[in-house]
Amino acid sequence: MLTEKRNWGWHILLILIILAIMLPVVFMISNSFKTLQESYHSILQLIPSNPTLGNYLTLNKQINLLRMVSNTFLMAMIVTLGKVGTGLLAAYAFQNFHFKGKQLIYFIFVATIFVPFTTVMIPNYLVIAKMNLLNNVIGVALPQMCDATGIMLFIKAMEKIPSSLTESAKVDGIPNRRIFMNIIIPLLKPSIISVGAIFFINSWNEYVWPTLVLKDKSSFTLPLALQNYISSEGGTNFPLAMALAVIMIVPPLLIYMVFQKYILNSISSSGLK
Amino acid sequence: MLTEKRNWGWHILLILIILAIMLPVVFMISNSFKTLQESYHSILQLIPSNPTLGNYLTLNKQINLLRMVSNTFLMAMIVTLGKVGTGLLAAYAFQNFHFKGKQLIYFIFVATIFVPFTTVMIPNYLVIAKMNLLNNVIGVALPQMCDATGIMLFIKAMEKIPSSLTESAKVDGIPNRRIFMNIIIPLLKPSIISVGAIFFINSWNEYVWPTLVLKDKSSFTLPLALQNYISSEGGTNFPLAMALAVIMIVPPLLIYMVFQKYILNSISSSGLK
Amino acid sequence: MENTGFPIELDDMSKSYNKKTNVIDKMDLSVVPGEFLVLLGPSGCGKSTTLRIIAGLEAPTGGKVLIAGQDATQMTSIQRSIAMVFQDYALYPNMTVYQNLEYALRVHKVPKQIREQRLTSILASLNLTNYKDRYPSQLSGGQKQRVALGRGMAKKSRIFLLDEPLSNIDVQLREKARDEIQKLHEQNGQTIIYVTHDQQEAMALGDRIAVINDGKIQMIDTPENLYHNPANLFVAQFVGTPQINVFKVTYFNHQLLDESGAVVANLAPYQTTDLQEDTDYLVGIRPENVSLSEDPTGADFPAEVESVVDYGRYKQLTLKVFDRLEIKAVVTSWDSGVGQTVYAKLSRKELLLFDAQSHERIEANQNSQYELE
Amino acid sequence: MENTGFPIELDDMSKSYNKKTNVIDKMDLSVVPGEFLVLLGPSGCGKSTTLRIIAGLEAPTGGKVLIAGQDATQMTSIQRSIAMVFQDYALYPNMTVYQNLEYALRVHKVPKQIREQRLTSILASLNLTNYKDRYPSQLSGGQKQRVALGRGMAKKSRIFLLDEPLSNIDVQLREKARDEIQKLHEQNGQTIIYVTHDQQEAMALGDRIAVINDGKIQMIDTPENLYHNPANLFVAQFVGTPQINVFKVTYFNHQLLDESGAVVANLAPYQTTDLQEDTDYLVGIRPENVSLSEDPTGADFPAEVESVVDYGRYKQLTLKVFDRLEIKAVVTSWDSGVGQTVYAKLSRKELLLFDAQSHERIEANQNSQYELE
Repeated sequence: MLTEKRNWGWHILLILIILAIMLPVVFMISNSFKTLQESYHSILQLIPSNPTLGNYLTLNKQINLLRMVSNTFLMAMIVTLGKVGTGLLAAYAFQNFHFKGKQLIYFIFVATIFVPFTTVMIPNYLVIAKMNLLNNVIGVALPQMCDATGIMLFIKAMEKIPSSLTESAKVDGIPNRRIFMNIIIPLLKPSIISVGAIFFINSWNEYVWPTLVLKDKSSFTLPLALQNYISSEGGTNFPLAMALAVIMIVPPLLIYMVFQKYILNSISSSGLK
Repeated sequence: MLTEKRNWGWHILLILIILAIMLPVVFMISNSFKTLQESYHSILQLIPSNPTLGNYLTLNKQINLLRMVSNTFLMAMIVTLGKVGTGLLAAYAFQNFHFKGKQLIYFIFVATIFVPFTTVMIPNYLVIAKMNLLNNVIGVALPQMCDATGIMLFIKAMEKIPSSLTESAKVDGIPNRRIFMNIIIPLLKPSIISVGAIFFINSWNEYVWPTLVLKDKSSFTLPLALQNYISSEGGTNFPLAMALAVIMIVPPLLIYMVFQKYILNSISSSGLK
Repeated sequence: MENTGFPIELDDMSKSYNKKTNVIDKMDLSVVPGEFLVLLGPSGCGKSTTLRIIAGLEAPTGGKVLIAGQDATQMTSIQRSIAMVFQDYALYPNMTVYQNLEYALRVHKVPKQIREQRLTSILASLNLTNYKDRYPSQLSGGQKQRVALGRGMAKKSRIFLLDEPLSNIDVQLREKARDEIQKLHEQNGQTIIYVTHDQQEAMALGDRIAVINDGKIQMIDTPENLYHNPANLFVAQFVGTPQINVFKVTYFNHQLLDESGAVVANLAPYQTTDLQEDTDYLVGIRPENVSLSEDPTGADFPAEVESVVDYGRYKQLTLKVFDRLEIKAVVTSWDSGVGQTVYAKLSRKELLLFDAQSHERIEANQNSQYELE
Repeated sequence: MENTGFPIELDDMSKSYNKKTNVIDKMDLSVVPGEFLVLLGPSGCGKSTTLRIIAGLEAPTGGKVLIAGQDATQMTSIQRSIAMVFQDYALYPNMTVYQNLEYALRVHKVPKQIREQRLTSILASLNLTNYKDRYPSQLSGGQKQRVALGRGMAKKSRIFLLDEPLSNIDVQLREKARDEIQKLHEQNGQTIIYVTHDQQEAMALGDRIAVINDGKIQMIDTPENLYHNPANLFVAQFVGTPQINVFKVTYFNHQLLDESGAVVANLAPYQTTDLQEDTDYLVGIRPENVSLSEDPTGADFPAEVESVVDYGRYKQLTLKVFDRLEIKAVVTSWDSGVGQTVYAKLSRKELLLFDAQSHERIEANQNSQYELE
C-alpha cells in the first residue's frame, strides 16, 4: 500500500472530534447516577463514586413517565407518518408529471426550508386555536406534517432509481398508482426508514412548539418535562434532569439499533470498510 | 406521450401540500403589515385592509435590531464554519484511512445523531459556565460546532467523487493534505455551500440553547427576541411579533437566493424539468 | 412464421429539446410489418430517441408517428402493442424472475392459468426455468438479458423494441444472444426495431439497417449494400472494421493523384466521364481490397510495412504510402517482416469515390462507369 | 528506442478480501524490462486487482511484488516510478488539461521551465495543444483518453499501467488510439502492463498476453501462440471471434465419433498414440478452419446451412450437423443459399483436442502427433 507517511495529524483530529461529540452524552449518563450532593461537588467526574438509582425512582414518583413517553411517541409517530406520506407522494408527483411553473414551485418549495419554524409558529398557533386543538397532541403534530425537507430527500432518493424502471412499466401500460405502490415504495424502503427515523427524532426532540400548544401537564411531552426540571424555580436538580434525559434518549437509540442496517446504508451506500 | 389518463388526483394532492407549506408564511407577512386592531378582528385575512409599516417602526424603537441581527449572524457563522470544517476533515479521514474499530466508531457516530440536543444541553451548559462563556455568543456557538450530521453528509458527498481521482493522485505521490485541499474541497463546493446553508439556518433558528446561555439583553439573538414578544406579559402583540419574524427570515432567504444554483443542484443533480 | 407485426411509419418526424437544435431532423421511415430493422449510429446520433418516441416515452415536436396506420399520439399503450427491452434491462429488483414476467399480465388481469401456461413455456424456451424464483441481483448479465427478453415476449405484442440489449453482456456471450433474438423473431414474426452502435451486431441481425447520424438517416438498406455501396463517406467509415482507408486525391488525365503528385490509381482502362478533370475527390478502399505483392508489375504504388498485427484468423498490416499516409491492409497470410517495401494494388471493383465537399458517394451511372471490369 | 523500463515480478502473490476465497491465487508473473504485457480476461477475473496491487493501491494478502528487484511494499510512489491510466481516465474536473498534466510535477517541485518544456512537447505529440485550456467536461471521450495518456507520460516513469483505457471511447476511434499507445511504447521503452477484456485489443497490442481466469494465469504467450496453440479450453474459447466450435467426441479405432455415433473426423492417416481408445475428448475447431464444399469427396461430414450473415469482408455461416449441433464457419465468399446441405472438412492442422474433464489441451508430442501433414 502507498502509505507514504503515517498520517498522525488526521488521526488526532478524528479522535478530538469523536471526544467532542461523545463526551456530553457520557457526562449525562454518569451524572444521572450521582446523588445531588456529588453532582454539585464533582459534576465533571466521569465515574460516580456512589452510583445510585435514586434519581430514576424520584422521577417515577414525581411525574407520570409512562403517559409522557406515550404522549411524545404518539406525537412523533403522527408527525413522522404524515411527513413521510406527503413527502413520498409529492416527490413522485414532482418527478413524474410535467406542469407549467414546475421549476418556480420547486424553487419556492426549497425556499420554505430556509424559513425558520419559529417564525411561522404564531400563524400556526392561530389556526390550531381556531380548530380547537390546543392542549392536544394532534394540535402539536398537525402543522409539522407538511415539510419540504421530506419532499427533497425523497426526490433525491427517487433519482437513484433508474428511470428505465418506470418507463418500462409505462410502456407496459401500468398505471401510476401501481408503479408508485409496487415499484417505487418497495425500492425506497431504506430511504423511507432512515428519513422516517430522522423525522421521528426531530419531532421527539421538539420543544418550542409544544410549549405553545400544550399548557396542561397531562398532555406534556418529554422535552417539556425536561425543560421544566431545568428551569424549575428553586434551582435546577441536575442529576434528576439527567435521569430524565437518559430516559428521553432511549427510544430514539432503540429505533436506530433496530433499523441500523437501513440507516447506515442510506448514508453510505458502499459501507465504510 | 403515454398519458393514459389525466392524473388529477396527483395534481390536487400536490396543490394541497403546497398550500399547507406556504400559507403560514403568507399569513406571517400579511399580518406584519396589519394594525394591532385589524389583526385581532381578522387575523386570517390575507390582504391587510390598511397596510402599515407601523409595526416595523415600533420594533426599531423598542429594540436594537442591528445589534441583534449581528449577534445572530455571528453565532450562526461560527457554528456553520465550525461544523463544515470539522465535518469535512472527519469525513475525509473516515473515507481514506483504515484503522481498527472504524466500523464501531462509525456506528457510534451515527448514534449521536439520535441523541436529542435538549438532553445534552445541561452537560454543555456546565462546560460553558466553567469556561466563563455565559452571556457570550461564542459560548452559544461552541457546543454546536461538532456534529455528526455534517460528517455523514460530507461522507455521502465524497462517495460521489470517483475513487480513481484520489487513487490517481496517490499513485503520483501527492500527499493527502494536497489531495484534500486541491481536489476534494473544490469538487465538494456545491455540497459545502448547501450543507453550510442548512447549518446556518438551523443555527439562526436555534432558540432553546441560547436561552440558557444568554441572559443579558445586549447579547440576545433574534429567536430570543421573537420568543420574548410572543410570551411577553400583558398579552402577545401579534403584528409586532410578525414584523420581527419577517426580519428574521430575510437573511436565510437571501442566502438561499445567492446560492440557489448550488443548493438546488445538490438536492436534484439532474434538475427538475 | 406467422406475420403478426404492425407497420410503423415516421412522417417528417422531428424532436428538439431546446427549441433550437433538432435531435431528430425531419425523419421519414417506414417499417414493414414483421421486419427486423436495425437503427445504427454513434452515441448521441438520435437513434435511442427515435426508439423512445415510437414507444411513446417521448413526444415528437414535429411530424407524425403512425402505428398500424393510426396516429400514435392518441393511442394507449395497449393499442400500440409494444414491448420494449431497455439497455439496462429495467428488471424490477424487488420481484423475482417469474414475478417480473408476470407483473404486467397480472395488472392487466390476464387469468392466472393463462399466465402460468404462457410464462412456463417462455421460461423454458429461454433456459430460465431454474432461475424463476431468483431476484435480478442474483443473476448474471446474460441471464438478466434473457429475463428482459422474456418479459417482452410475455406480452405477445405486435412490435418489439430493443435498445442496445447486448451492450451490457460479455463479448463471449453476445454471439449466442444474437442467435436467440434472431430465433425469437423467426418464431413470433413481430416487427422488431433494434438500436445499436455496434456495426457487427447490426450486420448480423438486420433485414435492413438504417444508419443514423446527426438526427438524420444517412442510408437505409441491407447489410450487404451498406458495406459495398455506401451512400456517403460517413456510412463507409462507420461500417466495416478495420475502418476503410480514405485519402484525398485529384482526378487528372484519367488518373487519381495523391497530394504529393504520385499516382494512386490509373483509371485509364475504365470509362470515367462522371469525374471532373482537375478536381479533388476522396477515395475509399477497404483494407481487404488492398492486395500486396513483392512484385511491382501491375501494382498501383509502393508501400512500406510499418507493423503487422496477428489476429489469428487474419493479419492486419499498417503501411506507409507516399512517405506520408498510413493505410491498413488485411491479409490472411503474411510471411514477410516489418520495414520491407511491398507493392499495393487497389481492387478497382471495390474502389469508392466521394465528393470532397459533400462527402456523398459518386456512384457510377449505367452509361459512364468509372469502373468496369 | 531506449529501454528504460523496470522489471516487475509477482512471486506467489495472492489477494483475498474475505479471508476465504482468493481473488488472485498464488500468481507468478515476471515482466521483462520494456515489455508490453497485456492482462486479458473476463470481468471479475482478477486482472484489474493485479494491476492495482502492482500500482500499490492495494496490498497483497500473500506472496511478494518486486519492482526493479526490490520488495514493493516498502517503496514510496517515487521509487516505484509508476504512471497509471484509469478506465474512467480520472482527470481532475477542476483543472484544465494543462493543469492536469502539470499537477503532479508542480507538487513535486519540478521547475516551471522544465515543466513547460516537457508538457508542450507532450501536448503537441498528442494533438492536444489547442485544448490545453479546456476543462475535462469540455472534451470528447477520445480527447479525455489522450489527456490521461499525456498525464501518464508527463511523469517520465519506468512503468506504465493502463486499466482498460479504451473501453470508454467509440469503436471507430479505438484503432487510432491503439496505434498511439503502441507508438508511445516504442518511443519511451517503458514497461507497460495493459489490462483489457477485449481479445482483439490484446492481440493488437501485446508483446505477450497473460490470459487470466478465476484469479489464475491460464496461459502467457505471444498472440500467435495463444490463438493457434491454446493451453486449455478456456483460452481457446476466450480468444478468437467468432468463438471456436467445440463438441464432445469419443476416440475409437482412429476415429473421432460424435455422441450420435457419426464420424466427426477420421484420424487414421495420422499417428494418434496420445489418445486413449474409447475415451471422451472435446474437439475444437475454429470457424475459418471448417471448409465447405458441395462435393462430398474427402469431406468429414454433411452439414445443413441454417443462416448466413454477411459482414462484408467475410460471411459467417451457422450449420446444423449430426441433426443436433450447431457450428459456425467463416468463408470469404458464399453463393449458395440457406437450407442447403453441404459437406464440411475440418483442417487437421488446426484441430485442437482437450481432455474432457480437466479441459487441458492434449498437445501432440514430438514422437506421436495426432496430426502430421
